[in-house]
Amino acid sequence: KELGKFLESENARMRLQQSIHTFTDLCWDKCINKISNKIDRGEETCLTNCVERFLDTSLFIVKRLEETRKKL
Amino acid sequence: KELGKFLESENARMRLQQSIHTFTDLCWDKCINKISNKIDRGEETCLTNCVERFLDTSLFIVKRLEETRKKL
Amino acid sequence: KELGKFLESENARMRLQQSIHTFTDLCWDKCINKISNKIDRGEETCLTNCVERFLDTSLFIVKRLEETRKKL
Amino acid sequence: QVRNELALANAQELINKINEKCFSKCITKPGNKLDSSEQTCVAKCMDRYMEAWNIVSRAYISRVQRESQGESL
Amino acid sequence: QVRNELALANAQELINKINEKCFSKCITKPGNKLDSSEQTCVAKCMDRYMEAWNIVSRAYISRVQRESQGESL
Amino acid sequence: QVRNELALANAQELINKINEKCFSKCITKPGNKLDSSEQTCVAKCMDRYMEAWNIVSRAYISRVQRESQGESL
Repeated sequence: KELGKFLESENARMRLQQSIHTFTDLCWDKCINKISNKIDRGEETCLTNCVERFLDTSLFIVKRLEETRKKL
Repeated sequence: KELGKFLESENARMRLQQSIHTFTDLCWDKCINKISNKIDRGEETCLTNCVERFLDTSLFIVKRLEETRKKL
Repeated sequence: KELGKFLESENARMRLQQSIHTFTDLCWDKCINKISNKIDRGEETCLTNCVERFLDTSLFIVKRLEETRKKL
Repeated sequence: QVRNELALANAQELINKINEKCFSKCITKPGNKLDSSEQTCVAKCMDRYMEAWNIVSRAYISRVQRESQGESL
Repeated sequence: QVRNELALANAQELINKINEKCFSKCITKPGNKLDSSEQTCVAKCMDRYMEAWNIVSRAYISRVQRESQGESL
Repeated sequence: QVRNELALANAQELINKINEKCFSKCITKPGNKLDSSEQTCVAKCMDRYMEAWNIVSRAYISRVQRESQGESL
């Protein structure tokens, strides 16, 4: 039982890390054009907003799908 | 045995659905440029032809590979 | 034991083939622009260099990561 | 139960694809919030993607049926 | 048998890649049928992809061999 | 041991992504060797990618925490 709990939390950790890889890949392409000596303020804001807006889009889609299903 | 048959048909159904996701992804990029209020006739024809031509290409490649192998 | 060895070598063979597919995909996009009647000298050199430089990049990254870790 | 899991996986995959395609089409410069024009765009894009998914399904299933009839002739 | 399955998986993956790359290069505007100029393009593209696959294989295997000799020196 | 394998898989995935992104950004025309300007570019690109990875991690984890607090209110 303890082992099951441990494995489950490791599983959650793995999914979290996989999401971070996916978002970094996506937001890197959207926000980073030129490789400079440091990520500047504009790029940093873009990266943070990119993650937030992607998750907003995700929630928006799921919510809208559920509303459509209720209307049926 | 009944279970085996059931699982096999579910497996086929899953592969079918996976193909539909793959084709929608591919043909969306090829046929849909602007998001409008409805998919128009031109876009619909493009989507249908895209699926058909992709499968034609697939068959063409396999057939040609087999002919090459026979010549060896 | 013999089976274990056999399966392991098959596994290595599979990873090798998978890498070849990945590199062909990547280097095709980088080196082949127009479909002509044969791959010309320039394209062939580009493909070979593409594989070599990709592996160099890989080694460079791993080496640099290790150096960074030692400094910590 | 297997069928339910399958339907769920299918819906999940559809949501993921819509998310990916519509985020890339509608949110070109991610700002402080999902503004109303972006929301309208995502809503329309989502409807179009599901329409496209239906058209593709019909085309593919009808092709599979034609091919399997051809085989049995 | 394991080896046969491996060869099959390898051939399948090659066919998938050719399909993807050559469809995108040769069928820019999908029409009512795969016309003869598209077929010619797919045939050439397919030969070129397999040539490229051979060049990449040689380059990669020769590198792996050089690296493993370097290690044993 | 499970945790070690997880950390290893995570590092491996990060290396793969850096390799893919920085090769495509820095080696536009692959030559006879990885020249010094390409090496400098890869080194900078690698540092930027890890910075971006950290920023994305912070943003995502803080969002997950905000959402789960919202749920428990």
